Amino acid sequence: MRYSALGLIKEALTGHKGWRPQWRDVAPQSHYDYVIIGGGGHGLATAYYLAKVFGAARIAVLEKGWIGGGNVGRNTTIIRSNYLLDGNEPFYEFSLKLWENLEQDLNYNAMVSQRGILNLVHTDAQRDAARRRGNAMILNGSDAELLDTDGVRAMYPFLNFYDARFPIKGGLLHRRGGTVRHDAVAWGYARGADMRGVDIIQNCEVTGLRIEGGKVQGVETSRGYIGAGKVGVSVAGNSSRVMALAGMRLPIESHVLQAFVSEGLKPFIPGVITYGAGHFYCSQSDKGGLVFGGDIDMYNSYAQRGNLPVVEDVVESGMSLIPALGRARLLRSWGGIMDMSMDGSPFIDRTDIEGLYFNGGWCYGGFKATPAAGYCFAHLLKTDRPHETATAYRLDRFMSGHMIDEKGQGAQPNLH
Amino acid sequence: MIINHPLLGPRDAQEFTYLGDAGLMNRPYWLSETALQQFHDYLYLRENPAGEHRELWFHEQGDRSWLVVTRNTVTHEILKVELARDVALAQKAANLVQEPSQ
Amino acid sequence: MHKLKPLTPLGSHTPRVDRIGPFEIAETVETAFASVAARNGQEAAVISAMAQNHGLDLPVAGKAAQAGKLAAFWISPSQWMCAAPHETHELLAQQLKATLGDRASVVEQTDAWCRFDVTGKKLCDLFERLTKADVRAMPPGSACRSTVEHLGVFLWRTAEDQMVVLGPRSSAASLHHALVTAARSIA
Amino acid sequence: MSAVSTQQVNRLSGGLVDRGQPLSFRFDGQSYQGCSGDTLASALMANGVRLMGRSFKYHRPRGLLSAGSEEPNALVELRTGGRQEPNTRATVAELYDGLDARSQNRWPSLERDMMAINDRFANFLTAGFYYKTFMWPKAFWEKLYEPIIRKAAGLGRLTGDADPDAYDKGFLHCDLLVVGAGPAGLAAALTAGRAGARVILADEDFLLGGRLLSEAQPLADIAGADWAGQVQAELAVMGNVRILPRTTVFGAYDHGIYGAVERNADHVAAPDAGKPRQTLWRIYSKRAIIATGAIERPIAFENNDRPGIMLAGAVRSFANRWAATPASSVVIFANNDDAHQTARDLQAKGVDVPAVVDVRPDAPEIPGIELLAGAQIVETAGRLGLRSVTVRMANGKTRIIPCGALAMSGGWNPNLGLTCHQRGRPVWDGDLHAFVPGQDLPVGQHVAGAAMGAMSTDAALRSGAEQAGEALADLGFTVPAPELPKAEDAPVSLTPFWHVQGAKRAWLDFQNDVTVKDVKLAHQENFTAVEHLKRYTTLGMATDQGKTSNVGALAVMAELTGKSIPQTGTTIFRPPYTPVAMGALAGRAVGKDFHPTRLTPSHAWAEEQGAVFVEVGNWLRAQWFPKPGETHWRQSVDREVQQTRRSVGICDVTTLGKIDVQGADAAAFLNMMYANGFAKLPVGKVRYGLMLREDGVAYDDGTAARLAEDHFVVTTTTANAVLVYRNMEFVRQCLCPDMDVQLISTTEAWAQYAVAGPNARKLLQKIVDPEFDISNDAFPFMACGEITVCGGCRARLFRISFSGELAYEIAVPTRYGDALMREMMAAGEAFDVTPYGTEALGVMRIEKGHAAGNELNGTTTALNLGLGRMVSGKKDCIGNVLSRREGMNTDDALRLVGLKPVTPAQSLPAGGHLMAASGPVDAAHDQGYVTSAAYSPTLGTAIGLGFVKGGAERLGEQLRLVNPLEKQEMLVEIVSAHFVDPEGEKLRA
Repeated sequence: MRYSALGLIKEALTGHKGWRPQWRDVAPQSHYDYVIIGGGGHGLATAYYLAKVFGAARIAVLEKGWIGGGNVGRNTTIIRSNYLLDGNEPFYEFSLKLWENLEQDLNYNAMVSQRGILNLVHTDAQRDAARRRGNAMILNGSDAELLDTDGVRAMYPFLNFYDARFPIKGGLLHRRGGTVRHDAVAWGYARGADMRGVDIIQNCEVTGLRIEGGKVQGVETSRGYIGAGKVGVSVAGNSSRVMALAGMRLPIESHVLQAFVSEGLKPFIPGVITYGAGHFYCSQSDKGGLVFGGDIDMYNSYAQRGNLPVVEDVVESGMSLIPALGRARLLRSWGGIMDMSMDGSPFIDRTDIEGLYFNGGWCYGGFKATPAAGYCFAHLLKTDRPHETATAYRLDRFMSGHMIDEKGQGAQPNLH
Repeated sequence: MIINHPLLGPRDAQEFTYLGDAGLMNRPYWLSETALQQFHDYLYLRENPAGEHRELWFHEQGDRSWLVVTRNTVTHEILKVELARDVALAQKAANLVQEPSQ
Repeated sequence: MHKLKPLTPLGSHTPRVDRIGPFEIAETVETAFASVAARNGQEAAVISAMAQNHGLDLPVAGKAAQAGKLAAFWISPSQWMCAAPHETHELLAQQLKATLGDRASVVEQTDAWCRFDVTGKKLCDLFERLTKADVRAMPPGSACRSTVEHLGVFLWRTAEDQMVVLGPRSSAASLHHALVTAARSIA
Repeated sequence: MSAVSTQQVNRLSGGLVDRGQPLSFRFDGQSYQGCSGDTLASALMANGVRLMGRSFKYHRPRGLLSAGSEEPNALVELRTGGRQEPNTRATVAELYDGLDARSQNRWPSLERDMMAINDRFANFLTAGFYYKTFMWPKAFWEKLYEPIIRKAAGLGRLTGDADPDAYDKGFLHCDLLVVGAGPAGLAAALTAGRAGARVILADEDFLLGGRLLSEAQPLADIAGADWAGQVQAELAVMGNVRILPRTTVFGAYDHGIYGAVERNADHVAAPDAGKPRQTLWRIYSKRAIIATGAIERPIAFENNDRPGIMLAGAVRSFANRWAATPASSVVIFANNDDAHQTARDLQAKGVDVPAVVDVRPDAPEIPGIELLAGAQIVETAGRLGLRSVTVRMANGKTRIIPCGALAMSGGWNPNLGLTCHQRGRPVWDGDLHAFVPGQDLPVGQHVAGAAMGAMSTDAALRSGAEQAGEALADLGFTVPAPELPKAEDAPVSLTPFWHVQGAKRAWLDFQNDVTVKDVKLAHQENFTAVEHLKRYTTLGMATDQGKTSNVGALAVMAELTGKSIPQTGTTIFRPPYTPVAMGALAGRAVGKDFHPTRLTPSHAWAEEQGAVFVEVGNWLRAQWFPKPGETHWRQSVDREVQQTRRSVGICDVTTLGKIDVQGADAAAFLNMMYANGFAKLPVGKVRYGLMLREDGVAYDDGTAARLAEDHFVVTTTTANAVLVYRNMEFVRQCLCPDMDVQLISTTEAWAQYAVAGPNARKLLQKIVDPEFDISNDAFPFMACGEITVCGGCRARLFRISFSGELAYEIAVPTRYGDALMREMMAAGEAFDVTPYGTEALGVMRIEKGHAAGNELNGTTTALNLGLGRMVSGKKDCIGNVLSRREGMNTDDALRLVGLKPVTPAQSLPAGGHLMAASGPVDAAHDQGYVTSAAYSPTLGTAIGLGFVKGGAERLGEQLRLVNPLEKQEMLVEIVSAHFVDPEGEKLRA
């Protein structure tokens, strides 16, 4: 059912009897043209665009638990297109443009809020790097502004401008960046895909990939065998596990990233702010909680929980940037499993196995990529050609030496 | 987390710097025919199991030992801790037996 | 004697002493340090050489040893930090190298470190606020490397009521600040 | 409004409050009096205050629900100014004299809150309504709807002022951590303490005793509170037991590490000077016992959220411990026997209990109190406070009972928080009708008392002792079981009952306004998974994290899906157990103490010169040295460069990493570390070296000086000192374990200065002791040696140059660094010597075309840097093989070049991009970028370094430097990166 102001009023006056399920619970059919493994943001978006844009039929999304239960349901909700490298920026700009029209497209309010993202700089070298990146953004059709200290103070007067260990020397402002109600993204895509006939199958764990003569035939699942013309894998932190079912090794490590939310507060932080001298970034949700995070826990992990040192590190950084935070309270912390790639950039690529496609390696940047990752993965699944904004995301780039290393950290996943 | 250092006993993991898959100790021979492929696999295609994982930790804020820690990546339980240098010496000895050519 | 006047790690000509409640925190410059690392396969030889020439039994991991003016604590496999009075042993590294020869690599470490001698009855109450190390399980004669407020330090328990803290010399002021602040918060 | 109301109308007799110590406090500007031992909640209750807050969404009037840290309703702003803390639960705020609290999330006042209009539109504001609306027209979401929603949302306020208080951190180690000092926790601590184990006993309350403080029934012949006092006294004198009251253990982390916050000074107006407000303890435990008790659950029925409607156990706590009652007449509504005790205790305290409404037809009689068995409460009245309840009797008739408060109980849930923090899943106990800890507890963790389902005081005592015994037996202690008093041991008698059927709103989550209807809607829209339910309705997302609401909502969802509660889902909790002040998590590492500060040996001297300092990593370095009359930094920097190039300058370069490398295989080892070769470097010589990562990308450069056949001193960049050392240890221990190499850092051991300029040698000849010949022949370019200076001070001399001038680096033991600087400045007066800072250093290295951090940015190869030749093909080294990958060796690869503006006056922006002189300006036509730029006083023009595609072959070509970020565009010419002395004659002079 389509949502409209009128419909809402009608339901309000008639006890909300008319609302339909936002997506159906269906049993798997025996065969689909496209099977998407992973009912997260990327998987659901892929199914949505496959059905809507590329006119594909008979699509199933298989989710081992409940949809949106992975990183789309446990991230810090930031969207942005402020990347440096040509392999990345056009893709993220494409994604941001899709975000900008997402709600009308989905007829679902995901609360896309372009509140602006400010990356602070604290040294001359950081300013030079910010200038290079800001220019790259503009040259790729995105937006950027370089602020000096006063420009930052005007936006965030409560930052530490008086006894900071690393003084704020300015910042790179990306006004079109912002936040989105993360869960709503999964539900909106699920609803949109469901309306277009996609089968969303929860509690259906993939236990094997049936491959014959170098071609994928279908998937073994906890709910039986499901035949498939093409299989797209979009399982983030579980990428290595699932692709191992096809005998593949990936240039990916799984790491835990923690995120945090404070108790609800009256409006305090207008946009998204990232600290340049410590591991801290923060925004405030519409409900009033400060949503913040920092660095990953640094060791390989499949446990969706982190440890105390990182909590302390993040809050130390937060306090050193925003001294008023001391009186606010940390309400909740959680962890997500990041598919950290060897150069910090993702993969949207075919595999050596015919009919098997892979989307992953998003590190902690997967959420903002959701619309474009879904779109580009759908494009690849349907046409067997990479989308023009995702040509660099190849699995063989380390063999050929075409790394996409935004941070310049090399083959050290926990530093990306 | 707490790593039970073979020489120093239990130490907070925060004193350590993490590198990753202990396979990084098995550096290929630089002149082999397939050196490029071997180094690619060595550096980029690391073990990433959901379960037992042999990994390298450096006791940066301690005795500067590199350790090989066998840890379960799902439960974080640590099953074994060895001095990396001992492991490396043992491997060298073993390799010499296998492929005297190198 | 040369004409270069030394400066203490805290940047003065006289070492600083703070007395805070039951604690005394004393900057100490009167120690020369040198690291001794056994060459491959020479650990036993180094240990016996140190015993013969200096009467010092190099300690095992986590421990320190003292023989007359010379002390040592374990810092790494086959590596120790030796300490002696600066006035008599400013050239400690050379003196040790002379007796150890090719059996060991010896490196002057005197000014790599700032040294604070922290004395007081409630020593452990103080240090449990500063370091992860289980100081209550560190009897006199123990030594370990750990952290204090983001600084890598050596903790050397020289007596029931005394802990010697060695920190990076360039960070002496930060380390001193950490020690003094923690002392004030419980004094 | 501020006349002191002294009569505590709802204060009862007895209790654990000290009437001899009256405390005055303010709430919403009104002055009141309470007693020592009160919480803000009990004091307000004693003063007859029921309305304490407003709910999150509908802004419904709210009063206390509970007596503890699970409180969802009574949230206040405490203190003022920088100390103002939002969302403090009145139930855990210890009363102190002068306490000032204000209600929140209301305007203009708590009684008259305009936002309560939301309640009128409740039909529209159902669960998830916002996902379906606010989309038309498109622009209105951000411009109109969202700002309004944000303004209405949120609870308390942050002032934005810096928190003036200090916070400590510490680390505790123990054999056994006992969390919770109720009967189970006390018994456990007593058992372990007597066995001689290192014990830590922590409780969030300021009194030990837990539930014992709230119950009237004695233990054998002694009051529960008194027994707790006795145990505390015994534990307090044990050297091996540490008691931490006011300490919340908020998180269970890997390997027995627990996070705890001790509130040192929240029970006073402000901490004493120098003393912390709170202390974060990281507790390392070999074993832990979770004895956190149980939390009572409400019953959902229509308008069950009015001020005065509370949990029965909480009412009992207020009556027995705090001698306060929410009203003079209290009705009970329950599905279990335990709530009957509340009725008995209230009656004993002289509070009128008109009726006990029990849903169970077979509920036991209570002497002297009317029991309405098989009855339910179907409606309540009273806008700002309960006036009456409407009961549907067993016979279907309804009856209205006037009362000022209602004590409800739907049973008790074991308080499982810490057992779930490592993803442990609770299991359903069919007898208790509640979740209890599962088998997958964190390693080393035990659970005792009500937290594991031992609900009676007697069972709690014994399970505490038992669990302590088991835990310590694992650790090899012999543990005699202590004699424990016999206590109340009533079995749990309860008939599951979750909500009264009805058409209106019945609250499950009081703070977030989630009602039974919302759960029904979630089910209708297929948000049936428990996580979907939470996220769609916001159930359990409030500051109490669903402690009182999760199970009830699950039960409702179970009814709707026709599944059992455990089939429907379970309740998992994540850290922290209760909200933790950020200040405590940050500890001392705030402001200037965020990171340690590293000072160079010449720092004191530089300060005397009025140097301007800059942060370089943790180092503070002199950036430039202003002279009188110099008003702009450029004047100082230009002068420093010119003086150095004309005569001589001195720069403190101590920050460069120094690593001592010794051993028979030292040279072979460096061959492995560096791209270029070191095996043949003669003793007494220095060589520049480039280090690659294994992926073939350059990451650090520096020098290695060979002091002896088996002894090198390696220098690294300031930024990479730690990384290079780590990598060296990796190669030494993990890759080349049979090499004879020993390493140690000497970065801090030596004060090192660069002395550069035509007169550098002349200056040093006045410093270096005469027996050392440093003439060009005896000590040529790239020579090094151990010397003495100033009459015998041992030193090291390296003839290396970063500036391109005749230059040396001289090092002495750090303690002499200050004196050496002063000596050199004095000796240099004759030559008009200048100190120079990092800016001049940067200018000169750009003039010389030396790559630095901006060029070694982690993505550039030796080839990019124009150092391709350095990667030796004759030997293995880290990065050698992968540096030959095709993609890193294309003809149009970026090459380091020099750049000059065609119009000399123009300054070059580092970070600008390079485009062809004409043609489109976009990413597709990007030719490269500027890495470093400066004004060169030597050449009298701006210069820059940058990477340009195929740069080396494009000398003389003109490009457009574009900087759209700052609306700049200019023509530049590609030139050699070696702007000065390309032949290197100066440094060999």
